[in-house]
Amino acid sequence: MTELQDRQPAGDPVGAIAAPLEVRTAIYKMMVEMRGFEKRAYDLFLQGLVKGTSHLGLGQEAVAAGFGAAMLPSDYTFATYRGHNHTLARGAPMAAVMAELMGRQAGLMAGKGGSMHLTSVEHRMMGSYAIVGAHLTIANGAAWSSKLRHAGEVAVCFFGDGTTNIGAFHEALNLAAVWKLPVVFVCENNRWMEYTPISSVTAVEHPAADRARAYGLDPVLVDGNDADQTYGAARAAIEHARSGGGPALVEAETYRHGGHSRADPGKYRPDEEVEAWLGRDPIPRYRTRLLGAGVDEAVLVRIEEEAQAAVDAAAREAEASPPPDLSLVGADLWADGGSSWRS
Amino acid sequence: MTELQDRQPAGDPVGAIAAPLEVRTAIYKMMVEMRGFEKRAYDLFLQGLVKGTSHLGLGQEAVAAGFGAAMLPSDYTFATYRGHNHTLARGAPMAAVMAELMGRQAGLMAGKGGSMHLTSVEHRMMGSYAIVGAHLTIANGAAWSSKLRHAGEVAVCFFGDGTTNIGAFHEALNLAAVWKLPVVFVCENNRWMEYTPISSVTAVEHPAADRARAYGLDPVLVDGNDADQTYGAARAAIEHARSGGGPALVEAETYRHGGHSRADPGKYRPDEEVEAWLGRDPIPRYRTRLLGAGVDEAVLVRIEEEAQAAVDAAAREAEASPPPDLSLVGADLWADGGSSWRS
Amino acid sequence: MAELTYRDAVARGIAQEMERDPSVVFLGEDVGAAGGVFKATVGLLDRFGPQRVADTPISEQAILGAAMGAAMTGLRPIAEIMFSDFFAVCWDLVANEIAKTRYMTNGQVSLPLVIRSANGGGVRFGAQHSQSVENWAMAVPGLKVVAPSTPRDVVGLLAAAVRDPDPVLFFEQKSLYPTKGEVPDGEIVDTLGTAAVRRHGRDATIVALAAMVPRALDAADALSREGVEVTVIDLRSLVPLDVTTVATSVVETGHLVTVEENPRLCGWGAEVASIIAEERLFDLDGPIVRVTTPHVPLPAADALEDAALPSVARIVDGVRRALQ
Amino acid sequence: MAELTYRDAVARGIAQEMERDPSVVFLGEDVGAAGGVFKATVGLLDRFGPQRVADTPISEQAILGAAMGAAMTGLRPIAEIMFSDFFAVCWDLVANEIAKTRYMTNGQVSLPLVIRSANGGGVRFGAQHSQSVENWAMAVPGLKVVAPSTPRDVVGLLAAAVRDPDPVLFFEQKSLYPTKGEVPDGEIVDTLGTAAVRRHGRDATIVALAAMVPRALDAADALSREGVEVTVIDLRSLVPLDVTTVATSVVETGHLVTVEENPRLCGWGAEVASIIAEERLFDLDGPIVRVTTPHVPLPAADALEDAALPSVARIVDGVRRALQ
Ligand SMILES: Cc1ncc(C[n+]2csc(CCOP(=O)(O)OP(=O)(O)O)c2C)c(N)n1
Ligand SMILES: Cc1ncc(C[n+]2csc(CCOP(=O)(O)OP(=O)(O)O)c2C)c(N)n1
Ligand SMILES: [Mg+2]
Ligand SMILES: [Mg+2]
Repeated sequence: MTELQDRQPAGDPVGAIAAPLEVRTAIYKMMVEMRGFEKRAYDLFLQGLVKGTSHLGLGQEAVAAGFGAAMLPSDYTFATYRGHNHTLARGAPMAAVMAELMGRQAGLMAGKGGSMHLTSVEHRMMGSYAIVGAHLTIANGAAWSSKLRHAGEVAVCFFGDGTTNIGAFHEALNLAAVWKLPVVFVCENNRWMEYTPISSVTAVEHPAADRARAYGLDPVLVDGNDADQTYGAARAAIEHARSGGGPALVEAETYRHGGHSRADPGKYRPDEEVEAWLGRDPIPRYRTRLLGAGVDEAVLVRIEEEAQAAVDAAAREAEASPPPDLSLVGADLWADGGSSWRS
Repeated sequence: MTELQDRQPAGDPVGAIAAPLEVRTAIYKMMVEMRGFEKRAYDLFLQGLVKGTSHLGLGQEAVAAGFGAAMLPSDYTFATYRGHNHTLARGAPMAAVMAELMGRQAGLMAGKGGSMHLTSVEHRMMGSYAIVGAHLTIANGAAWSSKLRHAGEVAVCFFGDGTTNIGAFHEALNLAAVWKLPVVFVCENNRWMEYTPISSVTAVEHPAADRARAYGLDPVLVDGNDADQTYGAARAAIEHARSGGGPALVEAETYRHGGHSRADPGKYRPDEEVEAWLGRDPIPRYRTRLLGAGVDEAVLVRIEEEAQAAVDAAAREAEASPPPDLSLVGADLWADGGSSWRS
Repeated sequence: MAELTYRDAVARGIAQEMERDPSVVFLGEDVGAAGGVFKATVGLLDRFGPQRVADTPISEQAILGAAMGAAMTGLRPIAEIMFSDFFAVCWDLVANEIAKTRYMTNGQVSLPLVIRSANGGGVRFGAQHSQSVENWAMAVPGLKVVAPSTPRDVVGLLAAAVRDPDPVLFFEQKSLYPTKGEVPDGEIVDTLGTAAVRRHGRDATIVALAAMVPRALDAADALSREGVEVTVIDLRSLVPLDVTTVATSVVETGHLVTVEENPRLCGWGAEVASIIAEERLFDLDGPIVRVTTPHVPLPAADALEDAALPSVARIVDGVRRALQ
Repeated sequence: MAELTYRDAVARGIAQEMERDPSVVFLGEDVGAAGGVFKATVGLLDRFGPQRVADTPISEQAILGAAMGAAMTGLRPIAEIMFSDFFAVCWDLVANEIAKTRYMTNGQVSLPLVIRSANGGGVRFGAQHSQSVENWAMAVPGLKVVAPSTPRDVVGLLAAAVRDPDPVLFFEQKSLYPTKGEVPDGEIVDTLGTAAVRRHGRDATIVALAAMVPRALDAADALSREGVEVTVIDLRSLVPLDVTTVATSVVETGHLVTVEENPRLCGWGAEVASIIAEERLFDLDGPIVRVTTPHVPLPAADALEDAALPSVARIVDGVRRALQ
């Protein structure tokens, strides 16, 4: 921890690009909503209403929010199974996301995908991917398409530290660099793969940043629990990509407050490590910072209350939705709406 | 070329470990045999006697020979489809290798594998692999086994520049480093994948060396057309691995004289490039060097004559062998010698 | 004799073999310190130490490459691929390297290794964590393919797989992990390629695998209440395939129904059906019916997943169609 | 009407579609400047430029990821996987991502893309460059699977594949590249999921695919000399599967023989056999016979490879067994 604390900037830190105050309150709002949403999702799991698996990003909100605030509406998001926050960050409706976790008809994908595959093309949330690595290569494809269409869209792709050790990571980074694609790769280094510390299975200390040079890229390492830093890094990387400078690889150091997935209490982690990171929770930290920057506490309280109300409403709406129509089992394998494989 | 010539050491170069003269003549002998063997293989292809595909290492002999000379008999070789030279370097009989190329019963694998899969477990030539990347991970396995068995064996794994862009490369290098495996990865950078220049598809200039740091390894770049340098690098890397220092990644810059595979005239390469590299042919270069070092020319001439005679004999022997017994189609899928899948 | 979960049977089987043979090693993601994401390998690290029980990075190709290279050079590795869906990221090692190497080298290379993986649906994990891919493996020459349905078979078939001189893909059905069964004390070693007749009846033959076995038995109960008595065969192994047991039963009953969790096309049931249609056509008194997951990915929502997987009702219905 | 090789038909088909639709792009290893390792894409780079014809590194996952991401966002990519054996290094993209995404997203994501690949044996390339893996693709829900046997079908089915709104795996049989056939002038667009009856006879039905079609026709000639007249159906597409054409013929002939280049277990012939054994059992007058490559990898030596692949003699023999 000392090492991290050392690197933690004193006072009011800046990323490459300093954020105006209205952006910073918007980021705070996003983080508070994410936190409220995921805490509720966890409660609903305990009540047996969220089925299957789910992977919370509690503690990692500053990454999704900082990048979300820096993206244009036309930019693309690609996320992992730990993608609730990234989905909300693009504006997907909370109720639909909650209903998807609960396997209801009102779900974002009517229950067909589940928590691990949240997708809302309407919001340019191009999917959550549950097999480690693949989506880095897919994000390249969206960036390639943007480039060929001269569309100016940037693809932003989130993944974990553990993902840096799989082959697809390597192939994606190299191709992105060679083709100078407008794609930003964001490694959320939360120090653990599932139950194994990343340091025990990785040849370098910083799984993403220490490998940037292998793709001709500059290493970028930020405090992922500091939304100003993530926002600043996001702005810089996205603008670099949008202006034809090619890909960027950002490593954001962060921590998940809970276990890997819903059933995991995360007990394998040393108490001191957990405690130290809880002390660096991005949300209270940002709250203090905003107060220090002159934001009226009433504004923040209102954000917090509204977020809570929104979560309550979303949960109610999701719970009110029926299970999906069973005809969906055979629907939408093909573009014709069906799944027939024969004459 | 200037760049390479600049890097080419003046006078008698040394690798990390200087080779005694008997080793150097042995290396010369290996190279001359390899060259004679592959030229004959090409003639036999033109005569329609070598079927299927084959990939010659003409021009790249200094890598196979330098490493071959530095390995202990108990060390393991893993090679690619371009593996004739590496197979011969371990002492596999020329006639059996030639017969394998011709699809004969006397072939190293009785014709079941073909040119791309040369294997002689007896000589610790653990296989030639035709799908790019996989064998780097397999070499790790042999090294892991050596480590667990405290056997002191080192696995040496050869591959091309193009291979550095596939996922398996990345996974293999990382695991080897994390587990500190006694494995030496040797990238033969011949500047081309099949018909595409490696520089056009790779994010860094030196596809292997510039990525060593991504695995916590030191970059090693040698002139792969200089057998003293490859031998020296091999000795250093293998001893490092054998003594528990973990893996090494060596990039040897070299060039194939011909096309990618037997039917390819290699015409896509700029004439000047080909000519410049033909001028750096490792065999005449080494011959001159040995003469300069005081080796009697008669010794070298004798090596050359014996090699030619050995090639002639091998070709005759191979040609005399009948096609494989057709019962082999159903043989040796399983350890019981058969291929039955049912009761 | 003790009652054991299918989950605990995995650790027991591995431990039995590691205890017996020091060349058996075990590797995979989160398998050691964490005891596996399904908690099926708890205690092995403590018992056998980090040399023989190795946690790996998320590098499935590197895992299987390590297993293969180690098997070539004197060890007998057991590798875990956490979910069988992830075979897709390392299929080159499985299908192109491990399966083919003995054959290509004219028998020079032996690969005594086992790859365990959690297979199948029923736990609402969605399309990328629920596939039944035993038919992918069956389609590749050079792989033995095993899928136990009971804790006892987990131990016995795992031991047989470890002792087998050829590569074995060992599919554990993840919805079966919490199920319990009697497991005899002491060493258990079974025989690959032998099906088990779980119930005997003269009216029709149901052939099932893994999680479909208990469902087929439930269907048999239901049918029995209607006066239809079926034989239920638990294949246990797809390669080698116990054609004899299936064919013998079909000759007796004249009717065949296969129950597959894999999606329809090119499932193992198609292979079984085609064998019987070639070798026992004139013993059939009715159509061969295949009950499968429809040819779609598995949806995540519980209601949808239940509707997609072969249910007891669909099996009963399949038998009725076969008997018509 | 011009005589064209199967090889040249590939470039013609791609060019036809790239000319028509500017959103069609093409990528793969050595496909541009070199015109492909099989010289099947010569001239496309010159004609359409490096933006639309892209040479890639040896990174099959990155190739298919690029194709998928581009297809999600407005392009219609054609990706080449040089040899179909290499699907094993990118099977995750094919089977887990491309195949499942429309379904998982409840129809939100469209993936109009084509993956072309050189499939099959007969050219002495050995076990890792000769596989017929169309059955791997058929087993995965969400993929359309096409395998033409003639130059005309290459153009027409490739065009249909490019225009199809769903992902299509397009298997070119590498031993057919040098074969020639008449191809009409002008635009050709065929229909996926339609089999072609290549010869008509009343005694038995042979169903074949790709390189097995000309062999089946040779076998039909040989049988005809013995007085046995067979129908030869070229499936052309495995998904969608033209069951109607096959079933109609079987009702007429009463005998079915499938001829598959893939190794035996879980080949497409098993699926076809199982469908007929379920739906047309009582129309069969003899066993369903499958002629396949035995369940082994393909050996490299010419003599061995020829002995392994289904030969005209083995097809003739298969028909005789079906008729017994
Ligand atoms: C190819 C593959 N291997 C293994 C898994 C199982 N798995 C799911 S998440 C995970 C850990 C991922 O770690 P990281 O990339 O750090 O992301 P985090 O979960 O910490 O956000 C693993 C091993 C998987 N989904 N895909
Ligand atoms: C996974 C995979 N992709 C593509 C190929 C086809 N292929 C065979 S050799 C080769 C070029 C390899 O280049 P490099 O690694 O530089 O080795 P070299 O042939 O130059 O020795 C390619 C693309 C393959 N065998 N495997
Ligand atoms: Mg992590
Ligand atoms: Mg090369």
